[in-house]
Amino acid sequence: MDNTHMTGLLRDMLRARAFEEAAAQSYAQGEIVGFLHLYPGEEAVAVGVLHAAEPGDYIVSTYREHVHALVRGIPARAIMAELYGKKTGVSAGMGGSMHIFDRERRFLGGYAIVGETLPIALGAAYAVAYRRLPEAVLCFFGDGAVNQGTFHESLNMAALWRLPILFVCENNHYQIGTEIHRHSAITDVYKRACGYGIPAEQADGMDVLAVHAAARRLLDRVRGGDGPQFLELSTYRFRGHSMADPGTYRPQAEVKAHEAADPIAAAIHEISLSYPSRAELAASDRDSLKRFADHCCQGGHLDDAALKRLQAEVQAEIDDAVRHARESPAPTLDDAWDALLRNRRFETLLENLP
Amino acid sequence: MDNTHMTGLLRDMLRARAFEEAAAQSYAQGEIVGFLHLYPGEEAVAVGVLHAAEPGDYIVSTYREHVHALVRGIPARAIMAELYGKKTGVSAGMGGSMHIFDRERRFLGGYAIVGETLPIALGAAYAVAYRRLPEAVLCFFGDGAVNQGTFHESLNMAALWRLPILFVCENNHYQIGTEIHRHSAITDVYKRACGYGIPAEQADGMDVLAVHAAARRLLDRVRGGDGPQFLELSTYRFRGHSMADPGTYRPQAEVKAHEAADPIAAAIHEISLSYPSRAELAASDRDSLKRFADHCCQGGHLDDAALKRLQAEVQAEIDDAVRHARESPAPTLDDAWDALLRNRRFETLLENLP
Amino acid sequence: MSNVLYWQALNEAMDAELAADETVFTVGEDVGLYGGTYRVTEGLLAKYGEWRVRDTPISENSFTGLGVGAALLGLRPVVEIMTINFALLAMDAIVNMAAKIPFMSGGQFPMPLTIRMPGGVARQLGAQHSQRLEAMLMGIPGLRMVVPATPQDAYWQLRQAIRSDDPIIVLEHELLYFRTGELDETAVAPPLHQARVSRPGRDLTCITYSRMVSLALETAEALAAEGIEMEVVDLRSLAPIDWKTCEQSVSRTHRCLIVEEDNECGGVGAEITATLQARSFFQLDAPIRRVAGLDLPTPFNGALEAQSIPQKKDVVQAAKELVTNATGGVS
Amino acid sequence: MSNVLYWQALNEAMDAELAADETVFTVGEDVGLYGGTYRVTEGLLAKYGEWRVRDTPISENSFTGLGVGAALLGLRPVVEIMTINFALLAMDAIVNMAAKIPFMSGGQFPMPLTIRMPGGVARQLGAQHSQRLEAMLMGIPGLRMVVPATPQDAYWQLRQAIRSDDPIIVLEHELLYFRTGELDETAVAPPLHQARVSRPGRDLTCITYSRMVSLALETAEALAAEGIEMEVVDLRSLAPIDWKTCEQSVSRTHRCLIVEEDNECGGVGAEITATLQARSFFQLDAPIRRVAGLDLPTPFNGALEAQSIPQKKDVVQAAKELVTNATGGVS
Ligand SMILES: Cc1ncc(C[n+]2csc(CCOP(=O)(O)OP(=O)(O)O)c2C)c(N)n1
Ligand SMILES: Cc1ncc(C[n+]2csc(CCOP(=O)(O)OP(=O)(O)O)c2C)c(N)n1
Ligand SMILES: [Mg+2]
Ligand SMILES: [Mg+2]
Repeated sequence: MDNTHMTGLLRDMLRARAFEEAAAQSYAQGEIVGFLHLYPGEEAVAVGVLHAAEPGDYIVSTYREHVHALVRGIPARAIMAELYGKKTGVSAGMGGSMHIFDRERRFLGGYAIVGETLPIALGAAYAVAYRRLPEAVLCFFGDGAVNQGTFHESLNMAALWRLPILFVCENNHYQIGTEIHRHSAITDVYKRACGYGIPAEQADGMDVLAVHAAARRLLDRVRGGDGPQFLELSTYRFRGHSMADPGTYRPQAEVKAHEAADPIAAAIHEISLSYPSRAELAASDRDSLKRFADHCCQGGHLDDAALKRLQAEVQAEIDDAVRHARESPAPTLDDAWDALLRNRRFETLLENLP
Repeated sequence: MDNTHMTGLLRDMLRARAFEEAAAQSYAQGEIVGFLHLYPGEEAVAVGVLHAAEPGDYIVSTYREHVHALVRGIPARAIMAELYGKKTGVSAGMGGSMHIFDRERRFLGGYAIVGETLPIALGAAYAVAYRRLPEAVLCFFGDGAVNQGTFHESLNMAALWRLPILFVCENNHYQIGTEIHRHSAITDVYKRACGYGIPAEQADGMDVLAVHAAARRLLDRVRGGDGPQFLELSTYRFRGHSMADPGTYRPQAEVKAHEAADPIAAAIHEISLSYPSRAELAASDRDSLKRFADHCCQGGHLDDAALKRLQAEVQAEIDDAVRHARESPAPTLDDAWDALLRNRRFETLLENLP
Repeated sequence: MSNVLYWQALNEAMDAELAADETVFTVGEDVGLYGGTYRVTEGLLAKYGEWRVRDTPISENSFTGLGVGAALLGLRPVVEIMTINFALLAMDAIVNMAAKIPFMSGGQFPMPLTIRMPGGVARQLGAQHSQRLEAMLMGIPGLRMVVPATPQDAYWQLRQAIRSDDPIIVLEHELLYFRTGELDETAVAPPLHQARVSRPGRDLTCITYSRMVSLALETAEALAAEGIEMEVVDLRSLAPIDWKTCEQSVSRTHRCLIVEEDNECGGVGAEITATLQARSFFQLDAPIRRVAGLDLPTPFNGALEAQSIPQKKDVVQAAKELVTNATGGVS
Repeated sequence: MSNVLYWQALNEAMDAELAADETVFTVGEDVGLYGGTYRVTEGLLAKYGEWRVRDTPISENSFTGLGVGAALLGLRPVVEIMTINFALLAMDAIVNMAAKIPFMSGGQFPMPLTIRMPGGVARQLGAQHSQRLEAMLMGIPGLRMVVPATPQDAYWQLRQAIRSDDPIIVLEHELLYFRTGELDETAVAPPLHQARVSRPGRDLTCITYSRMVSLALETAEALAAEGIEMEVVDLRSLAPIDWKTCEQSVSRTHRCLIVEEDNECGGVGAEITATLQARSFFQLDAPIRRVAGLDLPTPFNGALEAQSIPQKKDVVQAAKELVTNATGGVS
């Protein structure tokens, strides 16, 4: 992997973290209202997967989708303005935090009803296959979503008709406060795919390179006409389920242990060539760290000054997005009616009778 | 297996066939109206499985449930009267062909929305486990039903909480006119159970002894506390999906081939000791026939005269049921309101204000 | 101009749209090889192939959602749900997805989705298969719904729905599929949601839709023999409703009767009554009257089933009471 | 007698019923370890164990169906659906199963099932999470539904619902959970479905329910300052509706205003208007007026969200217009 690519990944992980922390701050200040589901801890998943996608691919995401949107190329300004409910928001202030849509960038939306991303992806992939195009559909969902009926129904149809979908399970081991072994009879989510004959893999969702490699491999298969593929990424969210959730159902030790494996810290390590010490390696019982350390040894992608510059650039971008969101005008009720009725265009519903 | 048991199985298979043929005739005469889903061809499934159940077990069935009800011990009269919509029907004429319920015999109903039997069984089994009783819940569903979201959701919960359910898939390879390879990505239905860690087996649904043995074995496990078990029974319906369906989507050759393996003809063969000829055996390419023939060689359960007697008895029972149904009074609108409101008993909904 | 069955008119409409526009396709249980439970898609698989006429597993929520997803990419899916009773499994796709996405996306995504399904009480199909759930969907902002009563309207309205960029439900009726009527493929269609005065009359207005239109027309004949002239308004659409046609009729007759097959409580008739009593309050000489189904799950027994929904005699009686103001005093 | 939050009253009711009857249990997402998203089941897992307070996967249709199946065996399940928006996934269990089984079985099976869920517009949760779908369920024969507006009613009605042998929906409201009110556990409860005159008044009747009750009461205060006395009827129940209390009020005031948070078309207010215009036609001096939400998916933006549902000023204006008959002429 070349420097540009490595720093591209790192930049997006930094942007993701900075964006979400800024949103959290705006929420604390009462400038953002409503449910706010943040992504810190899981950045390697979105960044790794979406860097493997092509511009022609379609993305379907959940209510925890700001980072997917950002990495997909939607300007931070437009996403942040949406969180603020402003007219300049990517969904014109009508959707909000959980409903980011961008037609131009083939971002088919954030869905707030758990399990909805699967049939949406199914339909998008049906349309792609219908037109015999070489595009893929990337479908994100959590570990909790795999118990919704739509998961089952959609995987069956996707496999039956060999549709071009990459199913990506963001397994952060929690469905709000319910840990995976208390919501799923089988906790290796990828094994669920066997009921449909869909090839499935597991990868370390805390390791952006592993995620990227796996996603690329599976996307190649999807594009090669091998039908749907399934990727389970094991990850962890550092914060509560949403800003309203203190997350007290999780043992402190568990949270700490995962923070130690922070994918962003890890990515910075790699690129800035600060090798983990022997003691650090020994203290860690996570394979990812060892894998990562090994990889670092061959590195040389970035130095300390460059990293600082990158961080500053990213922060400036996000600060600007917040300022923009704050200063943008609110939509009016006319805008709302327009959003509802725009697509009706010149259709005649009723005649004006004499 | 002793004589009583063998003739018990045979008697119920004969009753099942005679009941359904009588219902078909009443339908043709316009005495039964509505959807009528018949069971001929699949008798070995209901008879084999239900003979393995205890009176304390609960049964949940579909719209194709007359035979399950009959074998469970609901009098033919009460079932037939329900098909006729009469007050003497087991559901008082309110339910009809697709909604046979019998509280006393723990027959929890016939459900007409595909996939509903699974959550009903889940809840019944939850109640059994809740009370720590040694009872089992038998849940029937077709091959088409396994693609409904409830299948997935319910299997997961059943496995998660180790509930005492025997899932019985009546795989007749068709969802109305859609053959299984056109509706399911995986056509060995029992393999679906692996996504939940539920032990699963396949048995020949045209062979009543095989069905019975498998059901008994799995029910023992259920009662032994091993959690839910899954049984796929491969079978075939000789008629169309319902009386309204000519069944023209199936190749004639396919229908003929399956009729040759008629489980009732097979059962009669066995018991009446008419050994298949060498030529017959050679002509058959179905394992069931060979298995069955082997078994016959050791038999001696019934002779030809006894079989004739049995057939006559069964026919008399069914004729009587039809007569009874025909002559029974219809329910009134008061009966209908009573069915709706009976359970409200002495509850005060509204005060009669002054 | 020909005399066809209602299902044939729908079949012709499907055929015409599939032929005219490559982005149109249909999915549903047994729509392909079997040709549709009510024959609406008969012959189309052979003509257009499996990508355009797709048999599905029994997965209502997800194949309806498939329609939503495909519509996001610009296709024009026609989802057939075998009966409205099964639409209860697809409410998430219909209400949470199809109805909301165009709005939630700030108007970015059109939703050229058509959902076809029959509702209504047929002949002894039991409580789970005899539901009339149109009132559940009529009030969902973002959805539109039409309820054709004749082969001609079935043909026109299905074609118009497919061509619209909004999500539209075409609610058919199990007992209409095998009714005949005139079909003129060349006639110019009225606007999709416009009501029609199917029969003029000066004494009272009967507002109705779907299968009940023919019941109302029959009743009107019977009443005419007794000197009572009942005007029959066929709504043709439940979302939006053509209030103007209703109001104008009531302003001529001063009395209004609503006939609906659905059970009374919370039905379509409630909304019609509520809006018209406001708009036409000073035009009304008597309260608006609803003749509707009983608030009871549908009994299986045939005689009781019939008693649970409006019959001609019920409509006759209500109409007579209404014109003689027997319901409570003189205005 | 104590001053408690609405969620605390529900929590006490749950606790009381779990303690009183071993056949009562509750299931739902995060009802156990987490204690319920709105704290209603807080502390109950520790007290009653996991078989009686069961965390579920995200499988709304099947865990609601689980409640139905368990009720068939005589247990008294209390199913919590996290919000009514997700009940769209469980409509099959609610409408096709729970509402129909007692009837379809000829009355053999009681259905002692309670389904608890909050509805309503909260604070900027977006279109998918701001639905008010009570009108979808109010008309389903076989279902009952209550809509407590106060902690006291929440306590009483939940306990009564659990003890009933019919399937009952207890519709809560996201913005009521953290409202306070008096709770007297020893007071005798009125019948479950009886409406209440929350404030007497001679000039007009305001019929409302759930969160809109407090809006109506506030408005009544404001109007009183201007000499208009508005009577407020809290329906407390949507199925069945206590028509008598409504009629009696209207017969005193001759004017009727309905305030509902739901969007207008096909809402609960339609049924109330339709029934009352028939029952009270000759008592009414003006058409019944509805103040309701806009027929629009809920916008995310906070100001627009507020504009999409009734505000005090809307009710004040409608009430004034109604008493001065500004809506179309003099009676
Ligand atoms: C159908 C449905 N049920 C319940 C909810 C409430 N809810 C929101 S997020 C969530 C947990 C989802 O967990 P998971 O799929 O693992 O995603 P994560 O939040 O962990 O990213 C729940 C239960 C919902 N939005 N939709
Ligand atoms: C949810 C739902 N969708 C569709 C139907 C219509 N329908 C009735 S039976 C049936 C086929 C079911 O096939 P299967 O489960 O294999 O059972 P079989 O009839 O073969 O015994 C269908 C599609 C239904 N009753 N419910
Ligand atoms: Mg999760
Ligand atoms: Mg089948």
